[in-house]
Amino acid sequence: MRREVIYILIVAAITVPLFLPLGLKQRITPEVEKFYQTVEELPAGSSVIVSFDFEASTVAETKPIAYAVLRQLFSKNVSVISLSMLAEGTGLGYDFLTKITQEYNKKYGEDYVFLGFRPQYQATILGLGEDFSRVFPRDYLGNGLSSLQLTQKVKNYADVAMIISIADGDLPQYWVDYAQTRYQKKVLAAVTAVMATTYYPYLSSGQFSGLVGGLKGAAEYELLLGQPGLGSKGMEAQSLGHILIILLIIVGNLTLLAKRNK
Amino acid sequence: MELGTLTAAILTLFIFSFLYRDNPFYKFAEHLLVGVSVGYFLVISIDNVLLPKITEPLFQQKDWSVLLPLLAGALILTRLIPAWSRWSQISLALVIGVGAGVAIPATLQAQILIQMKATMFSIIPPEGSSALLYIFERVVILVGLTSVLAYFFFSKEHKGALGSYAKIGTYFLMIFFGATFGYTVMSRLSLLIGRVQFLLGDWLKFLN
Amino acid sequence: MDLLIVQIFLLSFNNSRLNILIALVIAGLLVFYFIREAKKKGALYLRPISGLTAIEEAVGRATEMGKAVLYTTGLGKMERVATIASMNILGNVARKVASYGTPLIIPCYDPVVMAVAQEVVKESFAKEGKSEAYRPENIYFVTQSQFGYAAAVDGVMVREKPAANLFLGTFEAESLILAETGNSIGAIQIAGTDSTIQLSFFIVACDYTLIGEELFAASGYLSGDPKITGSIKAQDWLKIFITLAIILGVIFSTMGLDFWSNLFSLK
Amino acid sequence: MPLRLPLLVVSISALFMLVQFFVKANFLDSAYQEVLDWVQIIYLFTLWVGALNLIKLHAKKTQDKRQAFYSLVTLAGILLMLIFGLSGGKATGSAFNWVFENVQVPLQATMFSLLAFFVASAAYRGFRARSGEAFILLAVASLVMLGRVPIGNLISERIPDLANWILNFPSMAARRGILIGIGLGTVATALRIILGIERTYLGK
Repeated sequence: MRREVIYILIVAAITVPLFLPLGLKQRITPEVEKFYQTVEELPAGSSVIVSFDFEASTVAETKPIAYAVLRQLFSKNVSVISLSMLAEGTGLGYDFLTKITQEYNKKYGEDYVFLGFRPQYQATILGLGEDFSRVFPRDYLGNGLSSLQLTQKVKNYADVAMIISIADGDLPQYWVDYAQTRYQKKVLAAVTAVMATTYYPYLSSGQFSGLVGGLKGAAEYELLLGQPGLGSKGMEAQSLGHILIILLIIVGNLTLLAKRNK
Repeated sequence: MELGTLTAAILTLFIFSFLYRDNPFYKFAEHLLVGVSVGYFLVISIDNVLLPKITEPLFQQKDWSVLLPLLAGALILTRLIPAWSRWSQISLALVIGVGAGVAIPATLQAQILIQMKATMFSIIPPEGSSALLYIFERVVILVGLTSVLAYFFFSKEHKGALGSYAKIGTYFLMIFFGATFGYTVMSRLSLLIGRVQFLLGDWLKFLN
Repeated sequence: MDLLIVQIFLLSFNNSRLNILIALVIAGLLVFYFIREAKKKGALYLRPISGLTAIEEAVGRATEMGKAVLYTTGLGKMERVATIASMNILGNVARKVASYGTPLIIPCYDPVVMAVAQEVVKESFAKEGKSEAYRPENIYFVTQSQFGYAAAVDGVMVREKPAANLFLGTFEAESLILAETGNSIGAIQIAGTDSTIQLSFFIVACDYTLIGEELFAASGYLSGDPKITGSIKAQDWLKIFITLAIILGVIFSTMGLDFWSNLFSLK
Repeated sequence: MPLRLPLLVVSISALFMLVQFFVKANFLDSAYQEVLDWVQIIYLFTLWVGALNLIKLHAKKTQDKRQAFYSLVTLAGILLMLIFGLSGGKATGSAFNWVFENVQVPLQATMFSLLAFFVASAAYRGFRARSGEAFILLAVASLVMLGRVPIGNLISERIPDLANWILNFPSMAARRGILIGIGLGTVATALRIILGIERTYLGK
């Protein structure tokens, strides 16, 4: 089979379901359920850290996850202190936050704050544990932290209920290694599918209080929220794509076998 | 049509042209991406980091304490001049030393001690669970973990009992790599779905 | 005076972190001891790594067929551990290649890596007394674009049809493209990297794969560097301790005693 | 400058961080925060060196007729962002944010979506069950791929359950083994750095 044919097949496999929904049913995995429940149990008025630890390359996966997580947080009247450990995540995180806070009529400075970007993960995570305003004298928009209502009362990890890292790399591990071990904060990880398998030991040991993986995780989350969105829309395309890849592997191996036996 | 969407769509197609082969359109888009990302990083790092952390305390609050780290940082810039570059080693040494110093306890705790503790379970099934399955699962974890450690044991040749046990380790590794393989394929397809949704939905408005 | 410092230290010691201190002391002593041993004795015993035998066979087959060997260290910068490990292995491969007179092609992603690779290969050829056969033009810088690099290496594979492809170092998403083309030209392929994701692809696309620590051990085995061999030895001992501690933990927990597992917890 | 000085700085700073971790004392804590600030600032400069090196490389390439155009594109991209960002701000609606949203993000996202094509092509032409191990890998991969999408559920309810079980038990166990191995490697490297045995980072 020529390469071009394979390329056309893969495009077809993921395009057709976008036009002709198959109406397939979703199932929810315990790790996503646990993530959702942990957030659900937050008392109203508490604060959490949401860290946008991803770059634009994985936005197709991280955007649906970020939307779903932010929607749950804001619908529960939890305040969000947000930042990014990667420069590119800063712009994306700010856009996502702006969009979702508009949906829920949230006020900047009272219900949420966006701190922005800091280089060097370890020093940043450790520094935030002592004092937010020392690491970030000003937020992303240039406001002094002491001039914002939210950061007047939430000053370091002691004042937040949990840390949520939405990531396409190993940052959730840094949050556990540096924020959890020293400050005993709950860490929740929402990651791209590529990263998900590597994090199961952290889930099993309880270092993560929940794990959402990839577009599939986002789709489950949307189902729990009762708000189908980007994740759910992609799931059927994903289904056909997977079937095609499996078929290609089988056919490829069989062809080789047939050639050898000749 | 919105100019932004059109720009994004054209650039998207430029990148896809790589599938035919490496060509000037792809090269243009790729070089543009490198330039724009570096520019973006520089702006964020100046506006969001340099100004509030250094410039402002120094010039507005006359806080001289930031001079020292600024100087240490500036030493790093000597790396741009080969003859002076070794001076950057002093500042680099601080970053590496601090990194090593904080990494040791953090790694020992989060990646070793707690992972060990999580494996020190009782194999007596809790009430209300399926007893056989519970015991089987604990055995799987125990054998999986220790056989993988045996596979990465280099002081003794993999023969006899150690050899067989390490072989079991390879099967566990294959299961893990298989799961990772599946999840990676999943991720890659999601990224393409995202782009197709953009081209057909946001740009051409075929999807509602 | 000293006593006073010790007293202050003891008084202000954070007791909840005692277990970490103990772990640190054990690890520190082992690493220190074995590196010293390795320096004294020259080299410590490490088991032969089967991936290295596979590399040898691949180079041998390329020679038989009169075709080239293609070697790449991937996208890693020189300071990456995987790149350094790859250079140690490259030195060995270059000696084999020099003694057989097989061409060795190394397209590079990073100019610094290229310079080091040239040095390493040149030295190996000299050691084999084949300095005149060394071809620096076969070790060249390609581009710093990830997919551009993959496309260029693909081109080399299709044109030169190497009999063996060695991918040892740091690889990212481009690994797929490299391994697939290598497969289509029927080359023997051996890979080694520390990236979990790329490993999962390499294992099914290559004939042999060095997994994570194996790559580092292989480099220690070949170079005999006391830093590496000593550390590997220390880590081996720690693995034994960890295994024993876990087994004890399971036994005690099953007996309903949790004093042992509590020693390992965060307080 | 003798080599000793950086080695001394490495050891002292690492030991300080260790002592601060194990000892409760206020004066250590304020010095600790100071050090963290320093590290962030120095690290920022290392990132700038990377960016400046890239600018230098492309500036040099503009001399070369064949590559000049592409390098000019890169340099223009940098300049454009700097001008937009530093003059017009980075808020939603600014030129800077426009370029970010309509050039940088789609380009970056599309670049990585190419991988879907490469995976598909490699699935047919590259992934071979040439050994028992490779067969297990591919079998588990297929099962997980089926189990994690709605269609797997349609074929049999057992498939998603099994996929989930694999992730939570055998795969998790192997990953825990790898994690501990990597952890030991990290600790050993850090210890070598502190003891001054490891000097590769200084180019030695």
